[in-house]
Amino acid sequence: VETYTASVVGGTGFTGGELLRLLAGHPNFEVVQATSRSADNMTVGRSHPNLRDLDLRFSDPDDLESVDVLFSATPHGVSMGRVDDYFEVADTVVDLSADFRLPEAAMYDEWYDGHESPEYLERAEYALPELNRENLPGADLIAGGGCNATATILGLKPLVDAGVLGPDSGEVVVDVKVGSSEGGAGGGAASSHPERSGVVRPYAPTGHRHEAEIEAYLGLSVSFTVHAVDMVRGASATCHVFPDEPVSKADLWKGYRGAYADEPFMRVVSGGGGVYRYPEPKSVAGTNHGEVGFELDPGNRRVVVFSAIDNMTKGSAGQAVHATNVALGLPETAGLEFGGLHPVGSP
Amino acid sequence: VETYTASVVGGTGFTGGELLRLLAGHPNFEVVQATSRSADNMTVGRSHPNLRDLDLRFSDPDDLESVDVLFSATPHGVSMGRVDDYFEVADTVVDLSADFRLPEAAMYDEWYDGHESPEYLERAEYALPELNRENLPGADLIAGGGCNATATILGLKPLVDAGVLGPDSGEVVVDVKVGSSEGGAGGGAASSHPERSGVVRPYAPTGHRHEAEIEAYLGLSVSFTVHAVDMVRGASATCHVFPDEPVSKADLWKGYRGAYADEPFMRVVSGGGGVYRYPEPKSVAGTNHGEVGFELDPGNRRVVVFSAIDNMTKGSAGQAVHATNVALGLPETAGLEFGGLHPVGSP
Amino acid sequence: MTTDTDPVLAEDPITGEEIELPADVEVGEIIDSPVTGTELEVISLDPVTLEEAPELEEDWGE
Repeated sequence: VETYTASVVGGTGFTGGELLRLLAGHPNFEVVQATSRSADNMTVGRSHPNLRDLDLRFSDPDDLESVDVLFSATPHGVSMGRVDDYFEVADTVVDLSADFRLPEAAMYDEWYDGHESPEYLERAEYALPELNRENLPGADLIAGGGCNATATILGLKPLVDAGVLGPDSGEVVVDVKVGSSEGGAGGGAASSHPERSGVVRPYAPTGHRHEAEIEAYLGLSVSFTVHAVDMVRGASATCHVFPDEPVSKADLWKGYRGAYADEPFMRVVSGGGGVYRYPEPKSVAGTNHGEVGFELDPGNRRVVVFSAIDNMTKGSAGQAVHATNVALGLPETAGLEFGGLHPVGSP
Repeated sequence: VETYTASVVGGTGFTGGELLRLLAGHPNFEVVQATSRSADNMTVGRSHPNLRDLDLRFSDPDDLESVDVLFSATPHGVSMGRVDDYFEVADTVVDLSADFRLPEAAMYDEWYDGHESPEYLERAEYALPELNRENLPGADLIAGGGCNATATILGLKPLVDAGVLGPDSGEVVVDVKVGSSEGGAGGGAASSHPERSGVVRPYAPTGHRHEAEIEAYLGLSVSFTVHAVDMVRGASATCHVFPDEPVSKADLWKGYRGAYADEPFMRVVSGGGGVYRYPEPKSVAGTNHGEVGFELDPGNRRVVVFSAIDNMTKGSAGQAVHATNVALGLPETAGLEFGGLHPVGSP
Repeated sequence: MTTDTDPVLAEDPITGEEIELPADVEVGEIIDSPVTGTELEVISLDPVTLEEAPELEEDWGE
């Protein structure tokens, strides 16, 4: 069995913890280092109770050990400053922040605070395999997609591929609902439990960063709004689109099944029976699955597309491991087979 | 002090319970009857723990007592068949179902299962005072607005009044998030706690009934989608609109403050500081308040409007009592002064 | 005759309306507008001029 050594930089955050969970359970990986400034020398299990069996203590991010693959789960702006150090110790670098996610430096000037090492942008490959699989084999710098953009791209890609939507389509409205893990583990009054339970809180009334990412990879200009709702994990994107030509349910099924029938992690869920008739974060919580579905609204010449993922897995750590499996030529679903729980509480 | 006698038909449901709560606490009302087939002769407090102090037992809906005002909190299709009986015992009838909500019988053929007493539609007045105040004094048949339509109308009315939106505007997308009380107290697997906690579940992917009501009262054709989220009470409507002419923040503030500065129950909440920067069901839970706010998205020529209400109060029982206060010439806020709680759990 | 505890008048930069501010307001102070709730920064005194405070940088996470 081929095994690779891996390290996780930024191991105490939610995303870092998920990477450690997936990699520790992955047949082809051995986790040799997890770094943290705040919890240096503490056990990983102290931060992540589901990892108490992992015999590993956090170490200082300034003494990086050499590994085959380094995963960086740090906030925006960190890995763009450390990427040279990363490549000194690792053959492959997988970054889960936005630092290498957008293709051009100019976009970082507009939507972030510029870029410290723009020369790496050309070399970076966008992680989402459902969109970029052919460019991943052998890639040595992989950039994880943003979770909101991931949910939206997975929902709308089949319509773009089928020519139903294009750059000059009418309005594309994307209304996203996300859990509290998306705000990261950051503190602050707004994310305290008393203030956060039972919210439907506009979190990003207009979402330029997500729009820039979606436009870069789908060629669609979208109008984006994000709300925080009462979940910890999960992202649900509802896309309201108005195709120029009328489209039928048969076209939609053909487009979505055509796009995803062979994708190991994608499910088309649309108007079937039972309780879970459309895509829902509960159905995919903890898994690397994505659920997409649609409803036709002829009266308004509208198609409503639903797309649900777990922002911690399909939206970040799972997508990073999936892309790394493809980059290293490993089985795509290796380490990513968990199918979720039912019944399950708030994800 | 002028007092009126009141009865509530359908007293065991959530809406019936809220009506009993508001009327029992109202200085100008005395609740003399609450009917229920299923809980006949049981105390009201058995169904509604917050009403254990109310010395009243449910009685049979076929022995209606004569009262000044009869409130009907029955499912759709009941009061249209009983309205003659109601008027035999009451001077004013306030119906909280959809039975007298739409202005024309043809709309009931299209969106419901026809209408048993269409002759009453002309006489019925739409309850929402912020929209229909001048027609309420002396009205003797009042029809409560639907909660999703109420949230949407309150959010968009200022833009229609200011001429920013009109019948031939571009797409108007309304993406609503609601709590579980909206589905009423009905059972079924889908509304069991294990299946309902932590949902972001498309509940009405396309919402024709709501669209018909909004079109009838705002003259706007909208594209509607409703999701159930993890709340019990609360409705939050996010409206994505694309005005033909550019609009400024000053125009928006002028329009919204102009529409609502003198409205006792409306608050304009838009981009201020603190945790609750935009309208939110938590901020209005249990109150008859409505919060509206907006954000300008020039890049997409879009205005995003947020509107949050409590579907149990502003969206039904509170709106009914508010309209009745206006109809009887009582102080508008009588019995509706509760200002909500903070901190508060999931509404 | 204004005393130093009388509220100060200034123009709300968003709606142009005249708003009352606490008398002891200082340059650089952030206050929320009584009209819009928006956070405003005191740019100068005499006359008191206000500007929209820099947009709260949302923690976008992901």
